Amino acid sequence: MYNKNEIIHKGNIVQAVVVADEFEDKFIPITNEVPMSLLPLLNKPLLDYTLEFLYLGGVEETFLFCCSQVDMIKEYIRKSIEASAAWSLNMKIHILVSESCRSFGDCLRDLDAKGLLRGDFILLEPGVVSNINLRPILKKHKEVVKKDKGAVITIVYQKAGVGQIGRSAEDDIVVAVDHNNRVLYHKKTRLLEDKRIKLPVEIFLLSDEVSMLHNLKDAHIAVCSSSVLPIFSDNFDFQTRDDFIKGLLMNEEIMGSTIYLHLIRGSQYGGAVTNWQNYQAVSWELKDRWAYPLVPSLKENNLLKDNVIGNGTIVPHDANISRCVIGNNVVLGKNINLEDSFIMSNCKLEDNVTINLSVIGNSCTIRKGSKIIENTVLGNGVNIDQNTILKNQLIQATKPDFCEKEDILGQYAFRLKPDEDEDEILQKLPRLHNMKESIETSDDGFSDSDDENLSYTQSPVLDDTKLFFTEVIDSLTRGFEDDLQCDNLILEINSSRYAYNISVKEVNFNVIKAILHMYLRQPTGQRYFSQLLSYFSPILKNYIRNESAMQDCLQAIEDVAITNEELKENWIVFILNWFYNENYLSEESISNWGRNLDQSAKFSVQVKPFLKWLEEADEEE
Amino acid sequence: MATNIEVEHNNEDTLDVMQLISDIKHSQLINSYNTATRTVDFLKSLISEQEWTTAQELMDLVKKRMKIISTSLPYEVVSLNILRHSLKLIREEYRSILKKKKGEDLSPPQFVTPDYREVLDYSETLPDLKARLLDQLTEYKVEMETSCENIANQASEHIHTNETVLTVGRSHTVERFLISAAKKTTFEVIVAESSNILEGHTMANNLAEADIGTTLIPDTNVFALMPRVNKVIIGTDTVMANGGLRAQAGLYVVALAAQHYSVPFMALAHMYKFTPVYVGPHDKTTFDLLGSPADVLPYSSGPMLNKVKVFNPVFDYIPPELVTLIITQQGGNAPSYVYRILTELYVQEDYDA
Amino acid sequence: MEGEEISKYFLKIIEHEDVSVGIAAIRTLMEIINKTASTTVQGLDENIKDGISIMKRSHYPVAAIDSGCELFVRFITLTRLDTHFEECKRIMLKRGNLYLKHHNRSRNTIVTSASKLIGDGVRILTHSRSRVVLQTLREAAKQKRKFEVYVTISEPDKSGLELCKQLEIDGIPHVAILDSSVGYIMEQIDFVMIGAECVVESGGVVNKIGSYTMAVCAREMNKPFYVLTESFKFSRLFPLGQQDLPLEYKYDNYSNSTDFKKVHPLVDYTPPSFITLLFTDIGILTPSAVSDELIKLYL
Amino acid sequence: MDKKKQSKEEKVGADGLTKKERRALKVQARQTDDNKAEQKNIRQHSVPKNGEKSEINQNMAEKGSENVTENGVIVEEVKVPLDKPESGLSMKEKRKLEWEKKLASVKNENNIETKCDQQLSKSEQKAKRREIQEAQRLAKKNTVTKNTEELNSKISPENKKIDSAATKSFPAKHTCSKRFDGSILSPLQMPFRDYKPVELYDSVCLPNIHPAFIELGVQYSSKTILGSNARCISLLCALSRLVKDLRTPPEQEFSRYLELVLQKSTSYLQKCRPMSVSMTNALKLFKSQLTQIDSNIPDEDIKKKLLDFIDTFIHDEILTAGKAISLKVLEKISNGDIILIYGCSSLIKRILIEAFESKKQFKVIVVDNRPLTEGVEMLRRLTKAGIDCTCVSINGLRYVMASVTKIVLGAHSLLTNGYVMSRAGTSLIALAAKAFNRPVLVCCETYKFSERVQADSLVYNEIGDPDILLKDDTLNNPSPMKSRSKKRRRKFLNLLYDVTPAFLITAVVTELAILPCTSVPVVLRVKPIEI
Repeated sequence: MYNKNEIIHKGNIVQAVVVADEFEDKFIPITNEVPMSLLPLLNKPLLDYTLEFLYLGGVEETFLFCCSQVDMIKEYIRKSIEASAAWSLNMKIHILVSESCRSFGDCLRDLDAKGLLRGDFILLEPGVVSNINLRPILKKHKEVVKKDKGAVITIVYQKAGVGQIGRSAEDDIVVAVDHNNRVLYHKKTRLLEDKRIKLPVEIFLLSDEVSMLHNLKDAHIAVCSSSVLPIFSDNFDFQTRDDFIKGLLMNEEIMGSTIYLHLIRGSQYGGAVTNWQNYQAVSWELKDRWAYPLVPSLKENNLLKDNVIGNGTIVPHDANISRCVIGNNVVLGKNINLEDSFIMSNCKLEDNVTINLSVIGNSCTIRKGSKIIENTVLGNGVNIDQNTILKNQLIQATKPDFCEKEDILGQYAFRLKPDEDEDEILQKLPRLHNMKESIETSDDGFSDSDDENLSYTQSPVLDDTKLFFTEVIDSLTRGFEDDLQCDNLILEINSSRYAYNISVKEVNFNVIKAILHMYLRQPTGQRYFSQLLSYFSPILKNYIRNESAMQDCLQAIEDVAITNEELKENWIVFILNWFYNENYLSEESISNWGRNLDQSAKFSVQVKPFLKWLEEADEEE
Repeated sequence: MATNIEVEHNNEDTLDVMQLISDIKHSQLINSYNTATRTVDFLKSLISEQEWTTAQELMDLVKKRMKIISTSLPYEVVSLNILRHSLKLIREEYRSILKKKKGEDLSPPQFVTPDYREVLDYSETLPDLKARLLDQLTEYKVEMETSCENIANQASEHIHTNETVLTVGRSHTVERFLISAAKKTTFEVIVAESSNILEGHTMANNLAEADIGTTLIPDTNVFALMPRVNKVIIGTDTVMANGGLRAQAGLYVVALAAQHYSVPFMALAHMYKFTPVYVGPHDKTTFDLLGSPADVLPYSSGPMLNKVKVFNPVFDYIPPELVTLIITQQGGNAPSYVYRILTELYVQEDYDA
Repeated sequence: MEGEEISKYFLKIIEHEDVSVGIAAIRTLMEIINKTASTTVQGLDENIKDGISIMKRSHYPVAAIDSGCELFVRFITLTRLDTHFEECKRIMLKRGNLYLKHHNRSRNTIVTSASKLIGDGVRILTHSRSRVVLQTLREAAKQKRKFEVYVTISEPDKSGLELCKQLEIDGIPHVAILDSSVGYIMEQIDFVMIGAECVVESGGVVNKIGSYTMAVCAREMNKPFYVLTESFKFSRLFPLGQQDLPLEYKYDNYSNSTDFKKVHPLVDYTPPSFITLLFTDIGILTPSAVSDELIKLYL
Repeated sequence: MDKKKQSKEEKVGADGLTKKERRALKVQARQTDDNKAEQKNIRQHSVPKNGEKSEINQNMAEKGSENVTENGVIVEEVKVPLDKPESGLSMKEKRKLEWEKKLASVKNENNIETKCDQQLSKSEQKAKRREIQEAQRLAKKNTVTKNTEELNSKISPENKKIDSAATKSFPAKHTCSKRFDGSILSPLQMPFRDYKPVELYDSVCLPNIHPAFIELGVQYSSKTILGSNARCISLLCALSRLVKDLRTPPEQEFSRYLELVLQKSTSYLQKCRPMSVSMTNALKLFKSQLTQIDSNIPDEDIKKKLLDFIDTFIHDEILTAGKAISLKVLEKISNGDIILIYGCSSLIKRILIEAFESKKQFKVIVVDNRPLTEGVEMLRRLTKAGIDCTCVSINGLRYVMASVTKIVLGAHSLLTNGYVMSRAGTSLIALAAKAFNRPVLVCCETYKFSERVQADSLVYNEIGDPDILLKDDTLNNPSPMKSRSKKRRRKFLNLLYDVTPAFLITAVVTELAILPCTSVPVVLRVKPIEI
């Protein structure tokens, strides 16, 4: 048909490179058993969508680059070719393997070494689901190259409103382009300290028209000239595509290569599964047919319901399921309660199971009355005993290398304790959207997906201290996450303090409170907390100077302890103890605080032993 | 090391149809005519290359492929119809050959003699069947090529000077129809831009290029302008056995408006669009193919997308009572006559094949 | 074979087996042919004619008997064979059996094609009691479809209630409604599905009184109106209106009553324009297709 | 949105169509209550808006070379009111604002550079809306007239800028109206008023038209204010402003003079965009009121009379009427209903939201309409209120109609022969509803009833800007219709209204009663528009 002819007179064939692995373990523990590219998306492997898209997009040759669990991928490809899946007919597929690669960049370097690509090619990051017609973009790229010899890459973006689930906080981005869409400035706003960007003047001097784009969503698709690979090989510090872009923009004159932007329009859709959040988003968008004609193999009437139920799964009448995707042949017991969750194939849920905002891997078994909530992820084949309650945890079936006693939940259930450096990532891991919430919250287009933002976009005008408090919390969290110098934080806090003209006492009070709150937001164990405190110690030092300050501090603790039940007895004691040991708090301050504590308060009972211990300590001396 | 997976598609025999399917899928944007020609080619290759000795075997081969197509492309009609037609061709050829051989008449039986149905088991091996079928198909293809002309040539019978014709969206047949009419008479065309806006604009543009006075209107204006319209002429996706149409979404209301002002509502259709399927509007599965919501609500609409369900149906069902005329290469017919045409095109028992 | 016997035999079949009147009549005719005393073809014809008239006098819808027999006779005597009588009779019986065999199957073909209509959650309105409709409903129920049936009681003989009984047995949700409430119910239903006593050349149908009313309502509300009927019910009648229907169709043993104003008619005529589709064993037909088939049959 | 503003909005009640226009409405609303400070701050928002419009126009006229700097200017302008009281605004909010303003201005450039007309991009609209909210919040705080004064001074030059810009952009605008120089009328003889946005700019410099009206004119012709209720209210607000500021010249009678001015102003508005029935009716009443007042009482009293006449009109005829109607419809909405609505009508929105708040369980299907895509705005508002919505284009009607239980439509006006004049496409909805025999309710305040009689949609109608048809941000590729060649044979037509025959409509809901369309004349007799 005419596509064919086009190819013929276009001479060279259209090639694409798919990197099948993301290297950040965003999908553990499930990705410990299956490669990320075989993650089931609406009961069909992710890779299948990607290939189908490439095929419909007009690609004739695809290089599939995998680094882990290669055999499974190979097996899968072989199978689907045997079943002569649509894409397998007109599109050649080569699987490139190299276990050595540790990053996106490595893959490309490796690719460069192999030298398989001739001319321009399409570069996909893992997990792309789209229905874009690639040919026009390729054509455009070629034309651009004709005009601008330096042009090496055209990145594809789609317009998307802020707060849309399809657009995760991750690719929140600001781009500046000139009148022929050449990228002049490119920054992910998520990484910014306070929501302020500094634009280099050059970009305005550079060209007469500059337009800034913010409402963008990364399609994770790019059209590259052949010169991209060499650049990667020359710069070993380029690990991701963003590094690449940043690098090119920063020392453009050195490399002399330029980046261009392509906005897809109309009914074209570019999505990518990069973390659980977009996993969820993409699932729903697929179901709602944004990627038409790339649609899940579902019966039409499924569209009307807000769940996707796989074949061979029977939903009992008393089951209460909302906004879930359930795989094939899942066995559901009596009055089950599922919300915003993903249950993959061949699972078995017994009676009275509650699952909420979580992902359950293939063929798991969950026994009676268990509760699995808040971003718990179960690997394949996990086996959960009766009445267990899991909250924000990663469980896998096989025993991890290092594993403490309390992490063993059963024969086929081990809590996954990520080692320290990963800890960071896990804390930042975007969560599944609670659709129900987002339905109730009347957002005026401002509420972002992540919850902190929600809290202050909804709240009406707060009084200054409150504002100041949120202010502080933000600064601290941000500081902690991208660990900044504490001195800077102190500066910031002070600045906002003056902005709200807050008294010293209040400042002390709020700072301590803020720190405690930060801990409360992610109650993930003593280790995290002490880590938190030790990190902030300079700040503490700065604020808890004198007797009165100590009183403020104690007030804060008291306040928090009263308002928050989560703060279990051992914690309050732990806190006091810690403050005492690090001698931010003197004995007498604590003790006379303890004295004029109203004994009725719940926690006062808890602190009693500690106070006693202090008294004794005195007497001994 | 690049490991190329060199697997043989194990189901070799049905590979050809897979190819056909993927082509149809791949080229959604191309009109039904291409699909038709492509199918005929496919059929030819099937007859000439596949292994078969008796007509029965051949028919089984075809039927098998029809099954595959109808399962993997539930909304595809054209290729299925052509295959269905081919079944009839095979039967006829077989009969006529036998007739020559034995000289006895095996005319298609009447329904009152039900059990004489399928007296022929098509099991005899007839050497010259293949050749004759191929001829038949080439003939058929030629006819198909000319059919577009034939339809276009009837234009002058239907459009008169200074009339105003309303059409919706883009249909190649309609386009050629109007342009050929413009050769003889002068008239005005109103183009409603239709659900697929771009197509509507292209249509309007092409007509204007062909020097026909063209006015582009949004779909919402159809009712307002209908009293000034003399005829509604549209293309259709399928002609149902009861004379109803499965056509581009939005045509239903247009048809209603036309009926309200009793403006003739004409559909242009090639023979291969006649489908022996009877489904009422309450039959969900055949009609409710949904397209991308982007045509209704842009993706950039922001957070409200999280809550709103958007439906963008591709097809409308137009009941026969709203259709005045169905124009094929063989001339105009009333919807009530469709079943006759069907009996000419296909054999009863292949209807639900 | 005597008149008494005949009617007895006829009634026996109807009362003891669940077959439509038409089939019963045809079988009776077969019996007659079988047991005929006469030795000439003409004689046999005589017997058959008598037989038909006898059956017509029974209290069963004449229309059905008429059309059934007519076709049957037409069929078995397709080509007069001028061999001697016994031979001829044998062939007739053979064809007769063929015919019966086919028409016993015919209902199934209708059922399979019609049951496709009944999707999940549809509401169906039907009138009086028709075996084909009942079987179609059963079929759909067997395929685990969830649907609901509204049945008119259909005076005078309350045949609707019988249907309800059978639906009860099959556990198909159903509601019996007054004949007069058709207009009221029409708003809620998805389509109408009725049987027919005979299908006339215009493509319209003659059926239990009340069908016409139903059709008119359906048209007003743009609801599809489907008729399920076997092909042996096609008859060469072209009624121009209700008045034009043959009296014997309309009135039970009409001959002994004189003033018809007072008597309630048993059947009415539904013109083709009100019918969406006819589901028959020879395929799904638009009303206009019917006359076409009839032409094929008689000319 | 905080309580305070909510109530404000309620006070305005029927806020019209697009977001931009809602802003405009708020503006007007403020103007009604004579809080000086607030008046000022309104001017402030209207400024950046017009300001940036001027930008775009200028840009059409000249090269986009100096946008960047210009934007800089604008952003400054916008910031002025916000930075004023240090105490009032929190650091954070300010930061946020600045950020958004940056974006806004940036977007702005983008718009200019991609030549897309006044259509503001989502994010910018958000930014702007936010801005206003902030500004108003703050306005509540600073009752200090001093700084408002100086703000005022800041603004005056800005106003000049608009005018100059407006006049400058004259040529740019002109091209669009060229497209159909009446040629469309030839084949289908249709006596349409031609669509000429041009005139508006000529008249900007007219001396004796009150700025409120000029502003209004711009907002009308740019469809910033859309929907008959909204247009009517905004007109009345402008009127009240006019009445307030009017100074009778010596030896001139106030009412006479006012009439004179009114004459000019209205004719100007008429030029910007043909008046809606609601507006004309309102004006009629106002004028008759004017004549009734005896001219001997001092001007102040007359003013007072007129002002509270306007207020009562808004209150009784529009807001209370709306209330009454929504109550009536509420009875008709039963649990489990699926209600289909079309486009965006302030009244319908109000009805649905009130029904929702009174705990009725129902779903809403919004039918969107190209090219105005008001449906999108309606969706935004309903979803925000938490109502379960579905959206289809008018082409998808058949697909949903089967499941719909009721159709509720707004109206532009009700004609004496019982026909309903409403947004183009309404009649198609009614038609489909008839085919599926679903009940159709048309909601319309009696002040929109019209003396006119009209049997088809063509004898009297209004042509919208044909260029919106080419607005191709929803298309995969730019429309071929943009190409230059064969212009002669290619025309566009975009009627704004159509007339729905009475028999397609089950009932009309008015504040008086639910009645069949045919009894419109009765209502007119009971309650004549002219007094």
